[in-house]
Amino acid sequence: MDETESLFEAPPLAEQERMIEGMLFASSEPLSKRQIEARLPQGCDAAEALSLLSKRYQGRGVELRKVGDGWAFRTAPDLGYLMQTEVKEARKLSRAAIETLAIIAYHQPVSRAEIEEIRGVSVSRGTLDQLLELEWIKLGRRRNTPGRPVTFIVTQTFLDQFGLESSRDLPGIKELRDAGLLDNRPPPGAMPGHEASDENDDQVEMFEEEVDP
Amino acid sequence: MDETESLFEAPPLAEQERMIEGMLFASSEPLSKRQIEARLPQGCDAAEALSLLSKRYQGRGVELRKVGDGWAFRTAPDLGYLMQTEVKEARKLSRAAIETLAIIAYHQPVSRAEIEEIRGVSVSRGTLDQLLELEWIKLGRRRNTPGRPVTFIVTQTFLDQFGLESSRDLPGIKELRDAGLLDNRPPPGAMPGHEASDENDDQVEMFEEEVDP
Amino acid sequence: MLENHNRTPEVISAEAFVVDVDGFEGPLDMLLTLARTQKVDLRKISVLALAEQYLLFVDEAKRLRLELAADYLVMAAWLAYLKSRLLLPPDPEEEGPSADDLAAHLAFQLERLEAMRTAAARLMGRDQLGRDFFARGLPEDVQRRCVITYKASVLDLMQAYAVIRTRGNFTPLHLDERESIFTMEQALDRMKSLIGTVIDWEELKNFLPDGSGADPKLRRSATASTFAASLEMAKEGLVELRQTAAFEPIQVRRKGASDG
Repeated sequence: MDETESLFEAPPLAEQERMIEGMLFASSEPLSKRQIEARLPQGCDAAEALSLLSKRYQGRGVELRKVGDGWAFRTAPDLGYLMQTEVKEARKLSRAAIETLAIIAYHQPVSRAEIEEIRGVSVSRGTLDQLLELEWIKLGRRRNTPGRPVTFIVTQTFLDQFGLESSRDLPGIKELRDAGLLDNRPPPGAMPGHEASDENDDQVEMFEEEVDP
Repeated sequence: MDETESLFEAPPLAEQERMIEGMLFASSEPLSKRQIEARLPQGCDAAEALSLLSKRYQGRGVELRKVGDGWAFRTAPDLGYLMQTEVKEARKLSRAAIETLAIIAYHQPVSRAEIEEIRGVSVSRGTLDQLLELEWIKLGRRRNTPGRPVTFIVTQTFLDQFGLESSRDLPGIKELRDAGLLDNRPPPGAMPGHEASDENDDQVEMFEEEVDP
Repeated sequence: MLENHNRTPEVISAEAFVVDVDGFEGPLDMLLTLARTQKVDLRKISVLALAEQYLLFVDEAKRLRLELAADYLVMAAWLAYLKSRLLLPPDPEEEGPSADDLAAHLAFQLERLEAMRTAAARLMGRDQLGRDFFARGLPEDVQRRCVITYKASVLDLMQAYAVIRTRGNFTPLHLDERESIFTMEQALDRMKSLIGTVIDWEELKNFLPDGSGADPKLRRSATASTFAASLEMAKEGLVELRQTAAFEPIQVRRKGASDG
């Protein structure tokens, strides 16, 4: 089958652009270049067509956004006020959850112990579960340190949620890195901190009201 | 543009078009002109902006379509095939089908009654339909016998599939015996006991998988 | 008691926190809040002054008989130690990190926590999906279409034909071959006795009698009768059956078994 298909020429670029437009419009989730190409006829160059498509939608009511390694159409943020009927009431995140999320995003991959070292308190299982459930974080590689702790990293869903192309685009990340604030600086000698994290930590945290910054 | 009652000027038409584009994209249902206007700033003319928007998407991968009295984006009809992914699955042909196919190949042209006589069991319509659908058999000439029954013959697709130049290339009984294929012991899974019609063969197949190591 | 201390405006404002110790997420959070009252860049903070502020807070809490969590007290003890080290001239005999190193790390921790707080606020302040910008409200799902291809070889064809043509050569089943038969009654008995031991989904073929693997005839017969027995038991409401897809193994479990 493959041989016969490659006998045909790939459709013109404008047609490829149209195909991708249809595909991305139909999906509520970002599609990766690979996923797109798997559905295009053979010999198509999704990259070039995507770049054309992105230009076409610049300044429109709907924009083509890069989200991690995926692409998605999203409404222009300045029009949000017109779509308030579409807003689904999201559960408020606790202050602990928000801080934990930020620490994972800026320090990733980061282990639970490292999160606790930064926050100075133990992280409850409920907080991490809530973020995992939202699919904003996921497990990364295990550390090659004693105990081989798991690490956490942020997901494409997280990037999509906050309109980020990649985690390099997190607000202020470069300044923080330059200031050495994202370094993993172990404490000199014995510093008091949180105790070994307690798995039975109060789940109450999850339901705390968000503290306005 | 109707600005009689509005204190503020309506946004430019291009901006209205952009607003409607975002709204229709995000909406989980088609929006009527009335609904759109209720969400637009005062003094907007949805009809004109909708007509512009509709033109903009003409020939694109998505189209603006009127659904009842509402408007919605829809994938261009000619791109429908992109909204499907094919999952390929190879299956073994049922024993009823392979036996029927073998009889047709060896005895063509052959009528259904003749196939049943040779097999010793009735042949279901489904089995023949499956082979017809695969284009491995087709209808031959009608017999000049009472009832003028149709006959079946194998196709070029069949010969290609099985790597045969013609159906005469099929080995004869003597060759089969020489090849050890006509041993007195039947191969497992080919036990006698076909007395019942093969309408139930699909069920039997389930067990064959388990019987054959 | 308080009069003994130098009542700077910062210290006074720090006292206000005593009332609301619950509002803090641990001693580091409290230290950060105290540090902010110094109204200087965190990099230029006086760790000594901060330690004093914190110790004052702990004293005040004790005076008011407020119960402080253990980690607050651990921090107090450590800060008291740090304070004494910072006030004394460095002891060249002393091993480990210097007092300045410890103070610097504490300042770093506070600065890092503050930075993460700010970052978290900026992150949450961004436009968000489903609130400020939106995905397609009417997604058109991709349909999975299953394309089935059938395969068969010339050998299959020849074997099938050979079987048909030689069928007449077979003698009917002899009575002495009855031992290769596993009746439905036997299958029912066997299943009913085994099903009690089954906790979760179990493949139907695991209910076949011993020795049926070696004897194709018995296996064939037992497969049919076991399947029939399972249907009968399902009809009686004793078991449940499932098959994930056509040609997949049939699974059986006791009705009312753990439902996950």
